[in-house]
Amino acid sequence: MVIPMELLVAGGFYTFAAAAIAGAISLIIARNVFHSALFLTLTLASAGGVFVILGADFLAAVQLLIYVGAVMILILFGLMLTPQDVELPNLSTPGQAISGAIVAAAIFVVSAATLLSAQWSGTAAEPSDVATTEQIGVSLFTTFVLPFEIASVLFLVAMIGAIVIARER
Amino acid sequence: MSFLSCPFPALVCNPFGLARDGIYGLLAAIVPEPLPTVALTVLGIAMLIAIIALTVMSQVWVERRAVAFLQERLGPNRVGPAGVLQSVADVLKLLLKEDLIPFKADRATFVVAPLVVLVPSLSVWSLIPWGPGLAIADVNVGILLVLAIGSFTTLGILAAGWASANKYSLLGGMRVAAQLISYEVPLVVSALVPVLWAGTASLQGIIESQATVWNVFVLPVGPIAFLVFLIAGIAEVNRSPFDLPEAESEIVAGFHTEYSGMRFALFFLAEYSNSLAIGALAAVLFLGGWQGPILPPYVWLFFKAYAVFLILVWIRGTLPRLRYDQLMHFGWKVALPISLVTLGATAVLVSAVQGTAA
Amino acid sequence: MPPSLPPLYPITLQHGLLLGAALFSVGLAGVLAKRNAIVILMAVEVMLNGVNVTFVAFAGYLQPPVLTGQVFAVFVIAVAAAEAAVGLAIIIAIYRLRQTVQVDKADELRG
Amino acid sequence: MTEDPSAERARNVRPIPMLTQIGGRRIAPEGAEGTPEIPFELRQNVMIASVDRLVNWGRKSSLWPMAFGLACCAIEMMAAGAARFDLSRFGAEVFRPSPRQADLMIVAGTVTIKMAPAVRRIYDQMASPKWVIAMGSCTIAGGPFQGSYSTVPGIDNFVPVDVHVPGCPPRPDALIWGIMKLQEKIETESLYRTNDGR
Repeated sequence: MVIPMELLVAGGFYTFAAAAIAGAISLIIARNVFHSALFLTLTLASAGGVFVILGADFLAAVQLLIYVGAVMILILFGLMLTPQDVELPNLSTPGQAISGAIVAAAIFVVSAATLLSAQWSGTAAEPSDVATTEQIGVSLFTTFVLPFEIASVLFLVAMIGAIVIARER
Repeated sequence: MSFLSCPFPALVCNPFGLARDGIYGLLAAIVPEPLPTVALTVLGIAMLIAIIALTVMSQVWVERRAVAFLQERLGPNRVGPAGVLQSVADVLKLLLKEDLIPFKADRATFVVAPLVVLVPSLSVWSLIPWGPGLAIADVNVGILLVLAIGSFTTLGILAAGWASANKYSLLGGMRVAAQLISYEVPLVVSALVPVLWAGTASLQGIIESQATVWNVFVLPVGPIAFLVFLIAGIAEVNRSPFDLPEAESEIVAGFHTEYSGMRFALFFLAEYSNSLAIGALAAVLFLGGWQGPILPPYVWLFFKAYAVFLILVWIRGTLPRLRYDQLMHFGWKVALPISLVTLGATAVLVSAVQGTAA
Repeated sequence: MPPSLPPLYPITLQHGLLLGAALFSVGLAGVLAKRNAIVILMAVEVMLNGVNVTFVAFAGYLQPPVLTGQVFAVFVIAVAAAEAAVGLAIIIAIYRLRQTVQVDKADELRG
Repeated sequence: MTEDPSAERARNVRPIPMLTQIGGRRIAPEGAEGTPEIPFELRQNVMIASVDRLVNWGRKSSLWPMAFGLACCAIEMMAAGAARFDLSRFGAEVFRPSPRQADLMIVAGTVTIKMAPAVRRIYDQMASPKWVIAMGSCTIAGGPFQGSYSTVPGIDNFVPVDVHVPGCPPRPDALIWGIMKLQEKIETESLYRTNDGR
């Protein structure tokens, strides 16, 4: 008997997917904001694992480097600069929370139904296994050079804006 | 698997090769295909962790003796010949020390935080190649992944500082966050210089591109990038003179103020493992990795990593701790511009070289 | 006709898309249900990640392979980082002004 | 048969009464009062003896002190750590700033009544096993300030002291002597019975 490689890949996918969704749900349920942030890290790191399985290794590294290394630290920093009221309920009013959950569930059902019933043509049976770093680099500087520049300008604007807004007067 | 620059029989270059093949043959006879590979990988990881733990114990002793030497002292010399068993005694003591969890602490986070620090610092080692084909995982985005995994450490330290419910711990955690955000950028940018030079982000590829000349000797960018990488690396692993997160003269023991016994030892282990990992990374990126004459490759990489670690110890024994604003100033206004200029210059050089070659 | 669920393995395009949709919906629920601005920011990050998973799934399964999806995911990550920086700056400014990060307390512009 | 020198030490350990009842309920059989007599030969032969020896070796070789200097004795304590006397030979140069990670509290200097609660608190914050060295006459008995309105007449009024190091201030070699005495004391401890009754 030979265990096919796809089964291992599938096991990895389900593990990471379950971790990502569990992290996201715990993020919402957690009473403590710091715990929410830690659960968000779990979600982001698991999404990185999913990226690897879907054949995007460069993107997985970027995901970990930027999200965990920068965005999460930034969020935790903001968390510590704004002392939280532990007493106050973190959730909105029950009505708003329930209606929010219903809306989200509805959107999930509709999109799931759509994407399951759609006939996807021209798709492969398994994710492509090519080295992506070089191709992404080349396409960033040829096909997508304009979006790339716009993103750079956006970064600059965001950086200056953040400094201006958060500066103590 | 090619053994390009190894002048020895394959057994010497890859001492685990024979054992690996034997175990693989044994397992393959019993269980179906992917399982032997998985089992071997797990075995390799376990061996690596054991080696790293032993190395860390040697590092602690070497550091204490070296700092003593720098300060004209003797250093630990009572347990075992020249005190080599000192770390064994330390570990034994820390293992049996009471494990305190403060009453107000956030229990779950407090318990998990040291593991969040330790696990990435050990996982980094699975990506570092010890010789041609001698790495647990050789991925083509190696350098990015190493740095990405390394940044998890910050998160664990921040969580530890927050979970301790102690003002000093929190301050230490905040300092770690600010410091690592500042020094992560120069670290990554200066690590990209060898990537540009080699034309690949795979650690094996970077090492193989240094077959004729080490990156640190590639004038004029090599030495500068190496220096920036080393400084940012010291800041990244929170060692003196950048050990502000645990500055005892200001904030008691920083993020690990409330940690005792084995949990504290885990932080300790992670810090030393990270120091050696920075050494290994510097060796891979700038010092030719496992390449070197006569000796087998893994010995060369170990020597180089340990040499960089000794430089770290030397710096620790020489320089006083920086002030916080000096640290920030240096990170953003000195290290970052220098590394960016170096990267730009490298890009120009690489395209000029490629232009003349074409 | 009810949609048929894909078999458990091998992993196909639908699995990735389902995961993306699930992450997006959970993030949306968080945005709608929470009142702490920082948690809302985190939930937005989860939504963006769901979108990223979708992009990457499309890029991975497209035949012949085209990496446009991954490039877009890179842009999404970049924009998410910028958004987090600006968002946190705004939250900190609000906190300085009103000593709270609950979004329903910052409702001065409401008529 | 020649007497093992550690036998004398082992006999001199203060016996700890055996725990015979919890909350009024007897848990030990009738007649089992006090420390059970363990013959010396047996102590050497049962396994716990070698485990004890290993553990005690680890503990005595790695005594990390609290950085806790109160007055002039602290200067001598610093000298003990510095180049000439070099405490690090005993593995004891790792002065920990946090009590959680320290094994040994060297109370160096005059303890005032105002400081006493802090000393006790630091001691309580340390993780077991922990030891205390009272360094200098002030710490031992009040020294030249004995009987004054502000000085504690000896810290063994509120923390259990393991070794007293007399002197005003004691020289660094005296402190090192105290640490070696403490190491001897640690050697007599056991996992099921420590000297401070825990």
